Amino acid sequence: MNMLETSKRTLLSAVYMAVALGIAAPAHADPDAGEYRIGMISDDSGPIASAGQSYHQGADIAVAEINSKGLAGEGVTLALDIKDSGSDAARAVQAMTQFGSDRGILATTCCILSAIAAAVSPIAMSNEVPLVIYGATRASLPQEPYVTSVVALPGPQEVAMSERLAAELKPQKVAYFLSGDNDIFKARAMAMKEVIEKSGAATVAEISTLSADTDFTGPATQGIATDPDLIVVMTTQQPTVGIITALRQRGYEGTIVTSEVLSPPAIFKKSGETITGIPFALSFQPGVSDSEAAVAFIDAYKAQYNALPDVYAAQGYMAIQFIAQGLKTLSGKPTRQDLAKAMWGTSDIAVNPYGGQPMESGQARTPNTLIVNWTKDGEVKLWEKP
Amino acid sequence: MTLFLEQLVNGISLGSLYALFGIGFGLVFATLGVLNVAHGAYASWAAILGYFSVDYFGVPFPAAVAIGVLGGGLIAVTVDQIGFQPLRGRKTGMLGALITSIAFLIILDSLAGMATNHQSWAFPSSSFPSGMVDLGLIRIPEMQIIIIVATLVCGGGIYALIQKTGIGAAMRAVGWNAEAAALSGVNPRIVILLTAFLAGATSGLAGVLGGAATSNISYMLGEGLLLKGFAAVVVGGFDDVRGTVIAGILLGICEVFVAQYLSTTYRDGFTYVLLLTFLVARPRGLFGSRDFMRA
Amino acid sequence: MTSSDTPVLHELRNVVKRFGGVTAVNDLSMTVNRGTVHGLIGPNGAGKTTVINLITGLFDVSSGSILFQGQRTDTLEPHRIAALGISRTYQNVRLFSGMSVLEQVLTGCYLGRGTSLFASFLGTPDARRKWKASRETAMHLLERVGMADRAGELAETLSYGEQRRIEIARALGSDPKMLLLDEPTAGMNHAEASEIGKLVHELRDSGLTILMVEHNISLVTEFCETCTVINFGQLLAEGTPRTCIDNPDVQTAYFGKKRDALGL
Amino acid sequence: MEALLDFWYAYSATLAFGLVNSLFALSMYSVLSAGILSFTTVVFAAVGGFAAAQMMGTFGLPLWLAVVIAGLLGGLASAIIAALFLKLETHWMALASLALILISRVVVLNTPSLTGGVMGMVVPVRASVLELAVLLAIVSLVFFRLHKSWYGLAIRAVREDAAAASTMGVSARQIQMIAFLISGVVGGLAGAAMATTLQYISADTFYLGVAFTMIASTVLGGSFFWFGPIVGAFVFTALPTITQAVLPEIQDIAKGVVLLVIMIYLPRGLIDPRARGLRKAARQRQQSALNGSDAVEARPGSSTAGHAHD
Repeated sequence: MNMLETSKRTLLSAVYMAVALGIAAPAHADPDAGEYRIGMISDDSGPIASAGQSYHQGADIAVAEINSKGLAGEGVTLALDIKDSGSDAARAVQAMTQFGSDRGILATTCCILSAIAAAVSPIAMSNEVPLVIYGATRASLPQEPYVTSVVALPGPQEVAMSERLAAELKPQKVAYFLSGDNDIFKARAMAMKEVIEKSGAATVAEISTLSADTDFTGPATQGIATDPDLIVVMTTQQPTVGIITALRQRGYEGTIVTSEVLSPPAIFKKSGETITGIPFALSFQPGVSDSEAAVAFIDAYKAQYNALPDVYAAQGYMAIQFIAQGLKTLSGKPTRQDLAKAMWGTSDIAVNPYGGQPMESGQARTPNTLIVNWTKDGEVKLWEKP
Repeated sequence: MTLFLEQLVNGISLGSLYALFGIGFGLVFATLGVLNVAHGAYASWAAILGYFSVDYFGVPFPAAVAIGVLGGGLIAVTVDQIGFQPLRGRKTGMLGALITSIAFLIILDSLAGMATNHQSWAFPSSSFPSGMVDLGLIRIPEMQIIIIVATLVCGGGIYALIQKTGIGAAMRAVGWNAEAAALSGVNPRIVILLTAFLAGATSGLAGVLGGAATSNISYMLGEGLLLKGFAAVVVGGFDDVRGTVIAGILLGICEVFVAQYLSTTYRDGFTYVLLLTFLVARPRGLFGSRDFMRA
Repeated sequence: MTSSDTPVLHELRNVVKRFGGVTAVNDLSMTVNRGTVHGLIGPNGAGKTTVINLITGLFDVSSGSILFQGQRTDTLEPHRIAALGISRTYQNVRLFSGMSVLEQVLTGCYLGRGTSLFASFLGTPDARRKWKASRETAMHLLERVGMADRAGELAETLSYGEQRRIEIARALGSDPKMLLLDEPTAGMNHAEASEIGKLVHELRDSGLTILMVEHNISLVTEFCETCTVINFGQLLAEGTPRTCIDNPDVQTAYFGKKRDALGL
Repeated sequence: MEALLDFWYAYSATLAFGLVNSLFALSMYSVLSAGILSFTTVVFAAVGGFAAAQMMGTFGLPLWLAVVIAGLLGGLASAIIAALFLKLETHWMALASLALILISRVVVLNTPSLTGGVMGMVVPVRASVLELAVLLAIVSLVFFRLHKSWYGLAIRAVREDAAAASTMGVSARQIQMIAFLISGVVGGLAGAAMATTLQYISADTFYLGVAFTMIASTVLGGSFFWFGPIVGAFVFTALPTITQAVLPEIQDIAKGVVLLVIMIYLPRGLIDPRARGLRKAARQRQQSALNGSDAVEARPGSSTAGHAHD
């Protein structure tokens, strides 16, 4: 159709221009000064809005930093164009189509849910617009060259945490709370189970819950009845908090271990003491992460929102930094195609709060692993064997 | 044995919430002929109002419950008067009221999402009875006892109101035939307002108590209750409060045991298949009256 | 015994209808002869409309049987009974909301459409022809009841008397053998009622059998050749209108309650 | 020209969803116009959607063939469900259809080999706006012809007064069965259209949200003429896009408020053929009053209020 021809023409002219520029100016130059718009499909409302807002705020911090420090080039500024999907796939698809056809949009970023990422990726490909996925953890989402992901695939961190727990706590009887309707969380739990069982611990219970559940008295009773000395809770955020609360309320005093869903400060405000001392693994945490970039990010976030950023904010931040980094390598009038190629070829994200974020074929690799827990005063510290 | 008994209590408590929520849903359907999908939003709002009153004003828990119940009732009355009242006397049937209630579901849920910033909150554990009661063989959370007692009291009270009082007779009459109700001498307007308020208030009570017990105050709280409460009402019989209470509790028990002994994934399926079976094979429910049909 | 051998077109045999604990029709037998106008009369709440509903299959009989042309109809669904050639009007006019006058009567022509629903959907030449023919029939019926000039109007905007006439045209659309009129003159003045009477006689003269429910006995004596009187769902008297009125039971049933209903 | 083209592409997705939602609304309308409130369209759409996804994904069938199969399977599903449901009293049927949606979600989640389970399914083919428009045009043509045919007359009679219609020889059961079959086929098509527009479907794609959207679209547009649901679907699809551009915070609330206002002030929807007749009659009454001739005594709406009771 027409669209295709138009973009072919732009592509050709872009190639000509690049060639021409390449001949005229072999030395690297920044892209033309001016404002470039980034389309962000957010989850500011809907069932996972709490995480969605963190991603959004992290992205806002990145834009401010990039614009003030000129990280995307001299005189180059970015502006976010936000469309809230409410975590509804149809709305996300409409938003992506609008971004794709809006010539003012240079790149896009999206998606906590893998389902939505899968739905918008083909649109990014067919509209030839770079899409940086944050949040969604399903494997093989990136597609050369337009779709990239700044989310490391889950697994290695859980394995690292499980190895340490098995070595230090030497659990004998372990109960697992699994997600019955989230395959990624289920896979993470299975990865942990494999490591823990290898250390000689027996699995005494596997209890399945659903993401929309709210009452966990039954599962908690069932879990405690097997008298475990370690309980693994690997589910989405609301159930995780609910299960831990129910376990503690029913008087379970053994060790519980869970995932980074526990890290947002809002969760501590909600649950307080109930969740103190429970280890979880992640790559970024204010108070623990101390790289220069992390500190700068935390300070800026704190100044802006009067709160500490969580791991989700860090990912939103990184998605934009990744785009800026790609943009910086271009010169002249940047095109979507050149930007996509530059981003696909990136081997690490320079400005990141993790202390290093390797990239490979558009897919982020697992950075460092921090095993942390909440303290009574509402801080997150490195976890120590109690 | 201890596990079995504890799970039984868990089931009864969970089912009580469904029942408490379902009472008002069924009452509105039987009396006013409205299939009100916004009924869940009353529970969400009641829980949110209760939480805010604790979080911002530090009121004690019983006061927070009262605020939630009152809030739920008032919202229900407002919805009824804005949305359902104009439809009465028009030939829109169930469809009109259903659409209006979808509109209110969208509006109230969106507003609740804004009010809570789309996050889930919880009553601080120090602000409500979050301890355990030791009954020797088993230990039960205090909230479960409160929920079960509240359901029995509300169910009994509303049953007595409907069966034993003049206004209750008028409520039943409206369900059967609006003209007959007018003849009974009770102002139908009062019957409507009272029914709406009772429905909102019981939904609100279920919302606040459920929100506290499960540490989950969110704009989506009502949605889960709505589907299960709906099932309880259908299985119990639309025009019978006792049926709703018994069916709700049975559903709760079934859910807990199906999840424990079979699988969580079949738990919801079990409930809904039961629901469909009753709709197709025994539409008047376990205890509904033989001739009851909403015209 | 073939149906055309006997003068009896329609027959109720010991029909009983109970609603819960209430017996609305109790052991009622009644015959309607071919080509006559038969009146079914009785005081308010006597169960007349219930009888009509039983005949047309809207209610199931509790016991007893109903025969049309010698064939049992009490187990048939309403649309099957209609297909046999029984058509009716309603006491409180039941026209279809949202339909024009012509559409109402066309709906009445549904049984005589002469084409399948699918052919009509496809719009085959034959189906188009048949559709046109039905339209002409409907227009003709409207002319007959004097409503042809209102064919395009929304029926529910017309007056009560006009709606009654449309309903009769609609009932005639299926070209029935027997027409049941449920209080066709209710709410009409004498002049309008006479017009209906004239129409009824015209229809009888064209071969139609008519069973007419009436509340007003004076109209029955004017319109009907034979009649059946019921009260509390039970047979009170039958025969010519005159003999019925002279029957002492009928006298009590009427005079005992409501003397002026006789209009005598 | 470029700007125009940009505008087209920016809103082509909205247009596509408008077309898809029109199919959903027409499927709903098909049963609603027979006097049945049933949400089973969602189930038919799930059958059609997953079937189309499997046909194209696993078996590599072309789009149109997959769409046709989806329609047929939707029709098959509707035949089974109609046989079970048609004996129910209307209110109970509405509730039973909601229950069926809840059950089908559980089924979808627990049959990963057919539906991808919790993972959902990626659909390899995208239907263009043109293809969707052609599909809707064909379906619209069917409804146009139905409306003009004996079926159209019969279904209006059944909806307004099934008992009266039956005494005219119209079998309400037969008409409602046909209505269900049409709803099933169109629902299956709608599911396939949704699958090829979203390119990703899961249990949540065919759940209560779409049920509410389609009933709201149908009622908003008007359920008394086939064009109404299409108008309603487009209004309901475009509304959030428009409000998002103006006031993003209130896009959902705006949807609810519009629905509420319509129900209170225009309960028969935007497209209502009866309103024209009523207006005409009102004009005539005015005319005759002016001419001083005998005023027509009208009793609008009262004629159909009766029931099959004595």
